Amino acid sequence: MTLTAFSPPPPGTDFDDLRQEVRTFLAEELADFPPEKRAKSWNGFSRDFSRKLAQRGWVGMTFPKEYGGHARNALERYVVSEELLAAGAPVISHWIADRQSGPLILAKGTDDQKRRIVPRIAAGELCFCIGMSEPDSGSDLAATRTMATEVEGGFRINGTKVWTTYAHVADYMILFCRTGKSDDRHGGMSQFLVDLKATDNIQITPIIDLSGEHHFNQVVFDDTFLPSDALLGEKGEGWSQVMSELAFERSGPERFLSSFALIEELIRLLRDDATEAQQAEIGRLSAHLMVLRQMSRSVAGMLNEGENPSLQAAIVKDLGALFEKDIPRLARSLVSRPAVPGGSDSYAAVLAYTELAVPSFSLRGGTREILRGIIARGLGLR
Amino acid sequence: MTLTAFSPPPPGTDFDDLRQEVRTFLAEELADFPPEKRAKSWNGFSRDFSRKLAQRGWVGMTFPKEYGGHARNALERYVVSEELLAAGAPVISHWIADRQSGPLILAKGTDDQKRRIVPRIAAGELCFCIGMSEPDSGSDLAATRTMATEVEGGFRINGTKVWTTYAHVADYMILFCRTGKSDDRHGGMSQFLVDLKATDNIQITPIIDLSGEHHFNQVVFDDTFLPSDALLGEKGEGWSQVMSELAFERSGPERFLSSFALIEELIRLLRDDATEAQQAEIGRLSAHLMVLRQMSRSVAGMLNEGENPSLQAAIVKDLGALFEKDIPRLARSLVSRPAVPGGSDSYAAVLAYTELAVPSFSLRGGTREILRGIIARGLGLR
Amino acid sequence: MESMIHDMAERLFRDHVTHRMREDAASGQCPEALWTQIEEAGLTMALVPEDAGGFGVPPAEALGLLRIAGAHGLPLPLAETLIANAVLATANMALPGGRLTIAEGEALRLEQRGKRVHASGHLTLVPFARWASLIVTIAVLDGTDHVLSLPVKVLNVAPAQDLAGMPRDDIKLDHTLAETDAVPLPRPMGGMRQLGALIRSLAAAGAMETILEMSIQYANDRVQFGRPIGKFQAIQHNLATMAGETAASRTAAEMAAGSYDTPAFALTVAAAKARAGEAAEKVGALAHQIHGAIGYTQEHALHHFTKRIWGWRDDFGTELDWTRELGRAALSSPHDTFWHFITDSAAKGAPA
Amino acid sequence: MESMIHDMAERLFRDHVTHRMREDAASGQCPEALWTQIEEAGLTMALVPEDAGGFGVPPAEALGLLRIAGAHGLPLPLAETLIANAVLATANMALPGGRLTIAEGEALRLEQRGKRVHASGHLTLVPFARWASLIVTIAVLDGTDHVLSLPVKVLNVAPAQDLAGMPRDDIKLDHTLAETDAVPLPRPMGGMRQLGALIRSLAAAGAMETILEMSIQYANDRVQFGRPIGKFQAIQHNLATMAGETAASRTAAEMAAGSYDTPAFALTVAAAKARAGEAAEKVGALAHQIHGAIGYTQEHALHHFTKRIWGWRDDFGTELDWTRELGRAALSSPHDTFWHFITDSAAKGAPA
Repeated sequence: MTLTAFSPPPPGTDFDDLRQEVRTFLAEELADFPPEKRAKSWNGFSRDFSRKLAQRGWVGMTFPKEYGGHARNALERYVVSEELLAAGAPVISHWIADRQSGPLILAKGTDDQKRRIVPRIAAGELCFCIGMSEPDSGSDLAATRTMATEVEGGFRINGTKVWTTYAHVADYMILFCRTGKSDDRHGGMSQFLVDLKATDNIQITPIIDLSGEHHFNQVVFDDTFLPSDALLGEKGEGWSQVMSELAFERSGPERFLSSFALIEELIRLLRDDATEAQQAEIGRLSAHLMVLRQMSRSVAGMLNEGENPSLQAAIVKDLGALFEKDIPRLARSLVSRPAVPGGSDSYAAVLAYTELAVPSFSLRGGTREILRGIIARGLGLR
Repeated sequence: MTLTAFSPPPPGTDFDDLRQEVRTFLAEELADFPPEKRAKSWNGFSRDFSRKLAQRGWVGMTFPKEYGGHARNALERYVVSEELLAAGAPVISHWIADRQSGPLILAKGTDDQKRRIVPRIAAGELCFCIGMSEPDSGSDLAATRTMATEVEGGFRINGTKVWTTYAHVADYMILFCRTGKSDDRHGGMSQFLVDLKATDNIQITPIIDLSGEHHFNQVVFDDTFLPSDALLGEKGEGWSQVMSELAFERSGPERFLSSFALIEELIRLLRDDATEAQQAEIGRLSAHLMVLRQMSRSVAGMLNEGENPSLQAAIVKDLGALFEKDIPRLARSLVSRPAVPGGSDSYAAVLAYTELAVPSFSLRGGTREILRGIIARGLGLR
Repeated sequence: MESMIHDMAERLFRDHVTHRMREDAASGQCPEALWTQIEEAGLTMALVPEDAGGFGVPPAEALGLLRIAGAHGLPLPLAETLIANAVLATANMALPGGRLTIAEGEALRLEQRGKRVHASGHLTLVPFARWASLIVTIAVLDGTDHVLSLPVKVLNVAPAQDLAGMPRDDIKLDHTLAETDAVPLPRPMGGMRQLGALIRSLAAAGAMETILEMSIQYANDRVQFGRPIGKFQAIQHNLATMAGETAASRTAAEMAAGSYDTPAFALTVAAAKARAGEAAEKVGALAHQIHGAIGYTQEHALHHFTKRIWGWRDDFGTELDWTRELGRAALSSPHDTFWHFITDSAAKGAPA
Repeated sequence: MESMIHDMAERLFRDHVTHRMREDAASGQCPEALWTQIEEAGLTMALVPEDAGGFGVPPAEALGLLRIAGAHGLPLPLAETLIANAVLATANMALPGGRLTIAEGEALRLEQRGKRVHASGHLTLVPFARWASLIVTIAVLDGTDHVLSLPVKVLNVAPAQDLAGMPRDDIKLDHTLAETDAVPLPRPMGGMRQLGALIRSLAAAGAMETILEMSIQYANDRVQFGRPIGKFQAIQHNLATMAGETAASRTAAEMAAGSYDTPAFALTVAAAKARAGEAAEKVGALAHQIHGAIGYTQEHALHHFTKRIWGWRDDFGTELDWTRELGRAALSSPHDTFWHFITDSAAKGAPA
């Protein structure tokens, strides 16, 4: 059964020097960044931080140099990503663009789109959001109803997107919608590049989440006009474009580091005086983390080699989601200290934040049911 | 939502005197009965013990007096049952007859069957087994193939039963098989009372389980003749008879006490010198056990009142199975002491036995999938 | 259990507790009008003896109100007031009416100063303190449990919130109390930590029943991939798990309520609070998994209910506190076997 | 990883390891003929340097044999012999050939008696001792790791079994060893507990891959309620979980194998053994749940495989032992943050 094997990451891919540079940068930039802000993980927003990071060459790392990128490999990018996440740096302003929208535009965009947009992504200047879910679709993308109708010089969009992360501040949205009726459940879908700052008739309203924060939005398109050159990729090919885009989203370190700030807080409390039972639980956590990280780096290595480790990526994400969701329970089993939202005790504040954030972890990039279905098919269940 | 409510057991149903009598009896009878034998829970076999128990009036407790029973209520029987199980007494020789076959015969049997069989059950003399599963049926009873063909003076049986617990020593089998073809998946089934000691052409071969023991058997009927009066209940009503019989099998204390010998061993090790973490885990275990017991007693009380708590019974069994299956993991998380089958260290021996027994727990009375399906329907999922 | 007061409460909460009210309360607004109705219906007095103004129903029935309040997400200190009145009545102290609350007093230092008692120390995580007129607590003076009645208006209340945004305040105490405000308890009734754990266990059981109901409804209604999601086996399993956890929590809470004021209370309440906390974690997580993003939003009732059951885990002892307590008792019990400890710890039913 | 020796081992085991052989071994019968073939193929020497008779392949590749042996349920001490030879070779001691085994020697007391070393104490849970000619262990004398080579024929072996019925014997030691049988290790290579944990982690990963394969096959073939059980969502979830646990175990074991003889070994092997044990529990339980009663019987290969992965949990340190060790290291690490500890603990790849 080599089906579920993970190739070891290629030797010499630790990039210790790069890692050290990133750490030094983060130590300086985030010196006063408190644990309860680090707890937001990749949901923290700072245009300033993203720009500084880009100045160091750490945004668009794998993009070609002609589009402002740095032509580095996926494993170098991996080192930077995991250091940012582990430190709880506020990265959302460039994260989605860097991870998936940039690569999508590079793969499917027109020359003009690439030249116009990608260098600004690599400069850390553009925040992207993804217009995918709808009120009645959820995980079922085939139920998408938002419709683009072809008109003189472009398209008219009508429909509603929900759970659109950071739409209220983003510069662009990658919109997924119908451009035709099709009997095929997956047919007639397309993607558009929507300039949110320059397009009229888009109404963005906040959705407040469990922690009381505004990350999500509802985005209503009301006869919104998009010019022809907003079409991204082939008309009618949206479904397969999205499927390959989702592959970028899976298995990265963001799939198991979402609760990392709580782990650091927990270890801080236990460091000087842990019982054997506490040591054992921290050891178990360490073992899981060491192995998840190795698996995740392995997938990055396989992707870098041009392989298609989609089963492995789904497995890492499934294991990673279980891991990061379990951290508050683990913390509670070791320390009896109440969660206090926004309080002065940083452990209590981070615990409160993380407990309320946990249900959102599985909203990203496919629910557990869908993931497990992918794994089952990959295993050859007929 | 009163759907999932459990009525508190009626007041005054602790029967402390009865409990004390049973404890005194067990302390004497099982004085030299070692933990590794207690670990077998209700799979321990001793005709002698069953007879002695019957002499005290603790077999067939709820049966009518005219059939050798004691006309006591279900909650009194409950007290005796849980004391036997908690002590790991060897009860299998009368257990199945007492729990389900006796009540079935009383409910569906002819006068002759009742008079002939039930008093001997109440005397602790008869061991019953259940001929239900087949090689190709598993949990899907509708796939039953064993066939009874009506012949002069009776029936000819052909087919194979598997996983028949203690068939090799039992006196009677309650056989479930087809007596007709039917388009209805559930139609054409009947039950028979098979005198294993007096019937020819039945071949019983052992199936050795994970712990290397012989509890299970394969039972082959090869043109086996059964007289007409072996039919139990109505011909063609086997399906509904079995469904009501299974209700007796669910939610009893055997649904969460199967690993109890390991719990006692674990507590013996920890008693004098437990860390806070060990205390907490034992406390958690205690909480679960206290609550399961209350729920199980509640179901007994509801049954005693003539209610039909089938949803509650399925819930107790599901929770109980999770609980008892989890005990070896719990033990390992608290104590680092290797499992040694048959060794002189009773903790190590009981751990080894229980770890190998755990997979069999869910073979009894319906798999988790079936149970959860019952619960889902009970909750009103359409 | 047929109960007139349960029916009355059920009607009152169903008609008056709205999603909007719960949202407003979570941002600091006390629903005064509803409180008046609750008090007029006498619910706050359900646990005091009939001659002190109670209904004369068994404690388990009176306490059952708190499960119903939990099921409706009532954002008011009914549970706290019910307990406060019962404790005051037991100590033959005045029952002032209005919203009261309770606090764990184990860490307070009491000293006799002439005829009066001086109390100092911290009261932490006091629910609804800033909405209450009085904080009732139990603390020890010379080895005897004393009931303290602390008028909020003279205290310095530092506001804080629980996970659900409900008031859970901190108070620094250094006060000499009026003679009538510090009275020895004539008989032990469990510390405020136990009584608080009881009310949270009951409320959590009720809230989980509502969450389960909501989730079943949603699974039947919501269509994905062409059929109601409740048809999917994974969703059915999740709902079955939720049902088991909810049923266990209610059974545990009612077992504790049934042994209120009996020797079995200390252990049954420990089991109830621990079991409710464990269940709350699972039930909340599964409910959100079933609902998907929709349940995550402030507009959805689930948002409020899961945050409340999670917040209650931290009130009056965490699971870790209570399981340790129960485990300590189990491991140090004089019984021959663990089994004897388990049977003995069970509620024996309320005394006649 | 393409590997000639892996292919060779795969063919050898596939052709010769039968269910019957595994059953016989579990009741005490050593498959001598297969052993001869294994030894003739040179597999027992895979981890020794080329000049001592090895293949000259990287350690990770040599150790990969043990995963393959695990995948076939090989009932012979190949893993133990491989390690024993590697340790003897490192200490420049004679490699006697034949079946060898290893034992944890941490608890032994060594003392110098003239030119010879006297060893006393217990060796417990020694795998296959009664089938081996030599037990190799590492113990400390005057602060230095010494390799001991103990001829089984002079020892008193008390036979015992693991969960799967495989030999795992106890030995009481009070012997003065020949001069050539107790030799200082020129460089540390991890105690026998670490090396033993490594081989069990690899074997368990292989066995779990086989269990997963069997379970997928069964789920596709077995029809219930009119369709293959692999169509049921609950079964699919179980298989997905098994795949995750199996993949994690293999990754962990290969990470440890990849850091054999490097400073990262101590922590990676701790992670590998702990992770394998945790996975073994889940994978075995789920495989039995999928197979139903059939997998529970002696006639089914699953019976043998699950018992072996469960038995291995107790060899060379339990999960509790290894997680404690790893946790102690994490909590006492001089790193600024836990994250730095995690990145530093990872295997850096074998040295050039």
